[in-house]
Amino acid sequence: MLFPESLSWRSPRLWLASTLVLLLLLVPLLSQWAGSSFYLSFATRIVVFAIAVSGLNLVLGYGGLISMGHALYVGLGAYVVGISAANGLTNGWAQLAIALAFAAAVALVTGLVSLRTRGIGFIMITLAFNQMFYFLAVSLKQYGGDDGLPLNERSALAPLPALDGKLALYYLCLATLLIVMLLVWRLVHSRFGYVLRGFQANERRMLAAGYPRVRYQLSAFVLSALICTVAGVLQANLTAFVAPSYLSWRASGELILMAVLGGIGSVFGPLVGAAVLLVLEELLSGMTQHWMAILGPLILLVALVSQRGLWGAIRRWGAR
Amino acid sequence: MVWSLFFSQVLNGVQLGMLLFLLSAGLTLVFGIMNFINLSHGSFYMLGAYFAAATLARSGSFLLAGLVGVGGVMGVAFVLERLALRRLYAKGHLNQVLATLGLLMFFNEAVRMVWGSQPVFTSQPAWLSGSVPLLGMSYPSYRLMIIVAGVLLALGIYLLIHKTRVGMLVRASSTHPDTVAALGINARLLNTLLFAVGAGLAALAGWLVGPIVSVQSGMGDDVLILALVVIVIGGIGSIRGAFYAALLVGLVDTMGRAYMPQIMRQFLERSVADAAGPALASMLIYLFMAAILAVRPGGLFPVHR
Amino acid sequence: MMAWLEVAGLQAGYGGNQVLHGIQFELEEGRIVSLLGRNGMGKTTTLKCLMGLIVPKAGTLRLGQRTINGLAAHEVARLGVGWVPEGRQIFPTLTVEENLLATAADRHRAAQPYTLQRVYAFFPRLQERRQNMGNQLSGGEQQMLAIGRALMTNPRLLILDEATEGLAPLIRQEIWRVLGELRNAGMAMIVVDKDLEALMALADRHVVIEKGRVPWQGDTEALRAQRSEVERYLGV
Amino acid sequence: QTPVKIGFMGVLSGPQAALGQDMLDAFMLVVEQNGGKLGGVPVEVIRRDSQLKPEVANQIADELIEKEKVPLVTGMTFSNILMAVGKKFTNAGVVVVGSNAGPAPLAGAQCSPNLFVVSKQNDQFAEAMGKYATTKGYKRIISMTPNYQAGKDYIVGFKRQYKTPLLDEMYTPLNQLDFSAELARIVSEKPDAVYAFYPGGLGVSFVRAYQQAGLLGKIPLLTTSTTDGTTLPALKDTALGVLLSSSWGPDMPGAANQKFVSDFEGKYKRTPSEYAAYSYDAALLIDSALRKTAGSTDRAALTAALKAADFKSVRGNFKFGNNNYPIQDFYVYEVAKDAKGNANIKTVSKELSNYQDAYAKDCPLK
Amino acid sequence: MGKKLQVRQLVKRFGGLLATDRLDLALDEGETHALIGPNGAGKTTVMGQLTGELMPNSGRILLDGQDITTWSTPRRALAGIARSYQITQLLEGFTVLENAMLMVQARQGHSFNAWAPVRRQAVLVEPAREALDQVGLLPRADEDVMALGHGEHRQLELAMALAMKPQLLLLDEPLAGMSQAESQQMIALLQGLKGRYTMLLVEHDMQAVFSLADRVSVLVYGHAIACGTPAEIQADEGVRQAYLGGH
Ligand SMILES: Nc1ncnc2c1ncn2[C@@H]1O[C@H](COP(=O)(O)OP(=O)(O)OP(=O)(O)O)[C@@H](O)[C@H]1O
Ligand SMILES: Nc1ncnc2c1ncn2[C@@H]1O[C@H](COP(=O)(O)OP(=O)(O)OP(=O)(O)O)[C@@H](O)[C@H]1O
Ligand SMILES: [Mg+2]
Ligand SMILES: [Mg+2]
Repeated sequence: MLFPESLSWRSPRLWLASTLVLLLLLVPLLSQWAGSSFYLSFATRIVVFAIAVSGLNLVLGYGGLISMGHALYVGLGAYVVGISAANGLTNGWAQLAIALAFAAAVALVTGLVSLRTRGIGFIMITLAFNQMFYFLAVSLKQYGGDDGLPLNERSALAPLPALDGKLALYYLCLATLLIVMLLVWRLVHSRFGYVLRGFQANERRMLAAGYPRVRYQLSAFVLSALICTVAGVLQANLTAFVAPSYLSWRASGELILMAVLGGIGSVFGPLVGAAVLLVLEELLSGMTQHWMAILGPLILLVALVSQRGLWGAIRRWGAR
Repeated sequence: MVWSLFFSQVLNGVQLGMLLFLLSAGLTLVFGIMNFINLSHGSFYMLGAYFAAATLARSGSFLLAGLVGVGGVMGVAFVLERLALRRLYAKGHLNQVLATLGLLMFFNEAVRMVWGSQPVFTSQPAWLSGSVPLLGMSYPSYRLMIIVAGVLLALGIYLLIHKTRVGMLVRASSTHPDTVAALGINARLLNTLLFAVGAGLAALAGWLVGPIVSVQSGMGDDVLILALVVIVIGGIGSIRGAFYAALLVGLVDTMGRAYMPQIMRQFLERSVADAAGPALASMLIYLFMAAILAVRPGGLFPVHR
Repeated sequence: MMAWLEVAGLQAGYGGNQVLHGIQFELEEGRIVSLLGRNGMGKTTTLKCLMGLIVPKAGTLRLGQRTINGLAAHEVARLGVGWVPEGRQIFPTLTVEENLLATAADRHRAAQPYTLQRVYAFFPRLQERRQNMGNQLSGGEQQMLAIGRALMTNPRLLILDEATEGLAPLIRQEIWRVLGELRNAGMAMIVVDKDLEALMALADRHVVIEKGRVPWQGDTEALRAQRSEVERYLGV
Repeated sequence: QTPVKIGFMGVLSGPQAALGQDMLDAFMLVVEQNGGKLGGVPVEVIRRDSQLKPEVANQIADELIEKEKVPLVTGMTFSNILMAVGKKFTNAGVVVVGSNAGPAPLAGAQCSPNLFVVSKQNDQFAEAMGKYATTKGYKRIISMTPNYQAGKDYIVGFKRQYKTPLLDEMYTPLNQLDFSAELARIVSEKPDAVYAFYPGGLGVSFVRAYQQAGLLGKIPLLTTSTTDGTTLPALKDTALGVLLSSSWGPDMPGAANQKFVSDFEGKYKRTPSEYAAYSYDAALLIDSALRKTAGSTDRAALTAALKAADFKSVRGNFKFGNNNYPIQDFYVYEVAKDAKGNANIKTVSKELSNYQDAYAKDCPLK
Repeated sequence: MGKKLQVRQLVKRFGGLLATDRLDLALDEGETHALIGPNGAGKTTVMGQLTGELMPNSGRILLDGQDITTWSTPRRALAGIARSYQITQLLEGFTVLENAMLMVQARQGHSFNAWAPVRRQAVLVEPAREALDQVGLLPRADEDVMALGHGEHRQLELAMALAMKPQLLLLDEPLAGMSQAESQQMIALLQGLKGRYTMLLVEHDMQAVFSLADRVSVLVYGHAIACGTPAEIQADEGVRQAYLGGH
């Protein structure tokens, strides 16, 4: 049983998962105790990435659709915030609405075209759309072009407290992440989720069973794009800055890296992946300038020994 | 006058196409035929260029540089495949992406540790540094050599894959490695060798292209994307497809860059055209790919599996 | 005298799940043995062990003078073992002709080696479709191709795992006839099939496999005599 | 005495790492020569790799401000990085001593008393080259730059001193492998000169393509930040004859510069680039300031001491303008063989003296 | 009694090969119709056209008198056409039960209880278990589908088609790969299904064909050369020569 719907109490994954969530809830305290708000912003960054990766995981892990274009939606969310702030619109709800509407439209169109292809074709066509928007962002000269666009004011999400406060921003991101994880969890164990995974397993059989492929996969694609867009909106508020590099292909690759490292097709995998990669990057780059020479082989090792990323390894260890 | 410019642009497009083919040939083999996503292809290209540059600096011989570059990289690939990568064939594409991404990071950094962050020196050999007269223009001989090398390589690989036993076996073991083994063929060794050959082709490209680009850490990353674009347009696993796709992309890209700004200035105000033209030129090959895939999801020459 | 092929005390499984609990049988050179049993009893698993596709947990596998436990599949094949796998396993990206040629070999200098012509003579249908890709063949055509492909390796021992699955009656008769010819030419075989009549006509020995064990084995005489007992194992 | 923490943020990985590495090496040269001290007080240099990603730089800025609590940062290599974090630092009261990028907004209306740029304002190299082209009387010039902000800025700068309309402006995609399409057009247009800006690895490919097309020596190639200390080792003789503008060259007179060049070459076995020179100057500047404040990092005292610029710049003539960007001289150089027979840059002419950037007047600072 | 399925002048070409040649076929409601013929005669190709996986070059297909020639595969499935595959098509990574459940679910539409966890939905689990029970796979319901042997895969293949509660059941060699014991069970099972479903059966096991089928059509090179009761077909000299051989 690869997708048990209820966790047994003896499962180490359950304990790990609850510890992880508890830890996240306590980050502000820990950060204060360590005497630096840096850890808080760092944790915020992890959480924001985890949201984006959760979104990607929906199509990647459950749908089997390797999208190399999800940074596009993160960037889109961020740019909507940046551009609207530059034009004096700082109402966060309005920004969110615009971002979601815009992202839904883009995802619908690009998804429809992309879903005509399979496998590597899909990877590349999503990459292509990603690149088009990247070059579009680079050519937005009035919004900083290649140099990026600093955010003069963060989004105002009344009645929530101002996001300039690190604590408020952190808990907003964390709440979003938890909601997203819950959503994904419910979704993959629902009928919709089963169908999505069914298409990954054997498309021909699913068609013959009566499931229209594009309808299901496109819904998942759009939904996952929207989750990434939300992550983008938060990202812009976190860094108070948007730049084309948010939607470069490397950013998309990084999302995939996090997803696979953490373990695709699991609700907690994205969080684990984002946290492990960012923490490793932080630790190693503080230790030596040649940190990539250490991180690279570590990643290789994970790929070699694990079947479904780090979280998957824990799962198997727990199943024994 | 106008026509000779046009013709030289066509030649430039062909040259870029052959350059792209050199870069993607190895990838088509490993990715298209072995069905192994190798993101460290760009690293082998980079290593080939570095090995060749280092040999050139010591010995001054361009050919020896190529020998060491290609041979050295094949050795590295051979060992890597034996020690690690072969375990990934059965693990699916995502694990392959993860592993080879890790390798890519490692090689980029390792190269920097050994040779430093600055680009390193390479040059074309003296006997290829002149120009040859060609239909009333003069064309750099080195670039002409690249065109010739690309065509020869295409022919060679095509024959290898489609006309030899080895090629059949390689294709067969990409789908049913166990059955191939049970019929008496050492499929593992075959895969190892093929992987090494793929890496060697990347190194060959690194050696040949080194003197016209900048040999530095990370030089393979963008090249990898270009190579992927080419083989996807051509149809994964099709050598013929990769060849035509490389030519097409080379021509589309070159012609776009050569004529798009002027054409756009006919319609648009100059400042707008100057802003939009290059942005569109950057997007052009991606637009091209998206358009082709939208119409022909399997690429130009789809290979049935 | 030692038998040519010996399987003794064979134990094997998949992951933690043991499937074989001690299989044993022997085969003389040029003779034919059939493996009988219901679905999922371990026939294919036995053959995969023999072929080196699965590493057995325990037991002896010997072919001629060589112990073949732990040999890789291609090494076993090179000793002269031909393989017609369950489910055909045709190479989809090769044409019919390439499927036949890719692994063709004559490692033991057969007196009358199999060539394209001879295989096409057995299966004219394959000749008609020779330029088609493997995955464009009908199920039965694929089965013919799998047999032809194994013959092209000119084996001394041919392993046929449900080689008549999905074949039309006429062709099936043809296959049994061909196998009879091969036997007369001195080829040893291990055959898995559900057609008991045909097997009795072809094979010298019969081995019943049930839940990974061998509750009964004997020659065709014995099988005739004890048919009802054997059929009980086969659940007929 | 607890050491003064200095944050060094530079691009230390990826294709542009050569620049960051030169800056870091030169900075550390000064620190090490002074026995781990600047201005007589021990310093701890916290080096961070911005990876040329603004969001990573942002993260590092958080870390330097909140965790490390540094009073001063330097480096910053590229404009987009400085733009992304400059404000963050200055708002948090951290003094910034930028040692390469000099973006226009921070020189003009958005200038800050806490932000110093030791190198130059981005447009100025181009202005020097524009001046040179005017002096030479070229009439037909084609420009070639990558299609991004800096590329466009360098054209604007060039035009500030070169008033003849350009024959054509060509913008190439950033990740371009091959320049033959553009060069073919240049061949057919036969301009008086070509003006180009291709930093880092792009410069290597571009100069090679220009040379291989047989244009070098036929049509003068005027460049900025294209053939410099980071690319010359890769280009060597291929680049002979290329013209470039800068405010520093290894052959500049003055004891300070000679000491810098020989020390750098001695320690790192390579010729320093202008990036190294600016970073070296930044270290000397910080050294002078900390000496003045006797190790205090009180912001008012520190910024006043920095603004005084009381140090011997390797560039000789150096002072800060009202916007905390330098006022200095600009030269045109040519790539030529030096005494040891290596390709190196050689001063051709001084084009602009005591030159201040065009944005200083928008800066409210005095 | 109405015609469940009608095929009129169906033609399908693969390049130069005429795989289906002006085929006419009619199945009565509740009829079990066998389609036999030599290997490569085009039986599987016909099935593919009935489910919509292959598009015919010309001709029509009618289900309950309604023209479905241009319908998509899912749409046909929802209209009641279910198929078992000659080369097994299973959902890897799922359990045996889940394989069957997904087949049940399609027919119920996704609006129904869209959010609730699937495994707790008796409306899905019960029919799936029932289908598994019919083929005798119930004891292995919770195993990963890849842990089953070849013969069991073939059984599951049928269970999945049954789980779709179809009106027209297309069975492509359901007995292939089954041992004698399983074959007999399967034949008994199909006997039990007779009359409840309209079935098109492709099979090379003549014993099964003649005991199950109401009528038999013989396909040779894509064209139906004979159609009749089992007895008529057995007696037909042309069929003997082309297909049956000396039985
Ligand atoms: N790849 C596998 N992984 C796990 N278990 C397997 C695998 N293949 C087979 N099994 C199990 O091993 C048992 C024996 O399988 P095997 O294929 O040897 O049977 P068989 O006698 O050949 O039957 P059949 O007539 O169905 O081919 C089966 O019960 C099956 O569940
Ligand atoms: N995609 C395809 N391209 C080309 N030819 C094909 C394709 N699919 C099937 N064929 C050919 O069409 C013919 C009919 O195939 P089909 O699978 O329908 O036969 P069948 O009657 O089911 O045979 P069997 O009893 O062996 O399963 C075969 O000769 C086959 O080679
Ligand atoms: Mg079997
Ligand atoms: Mg068939």
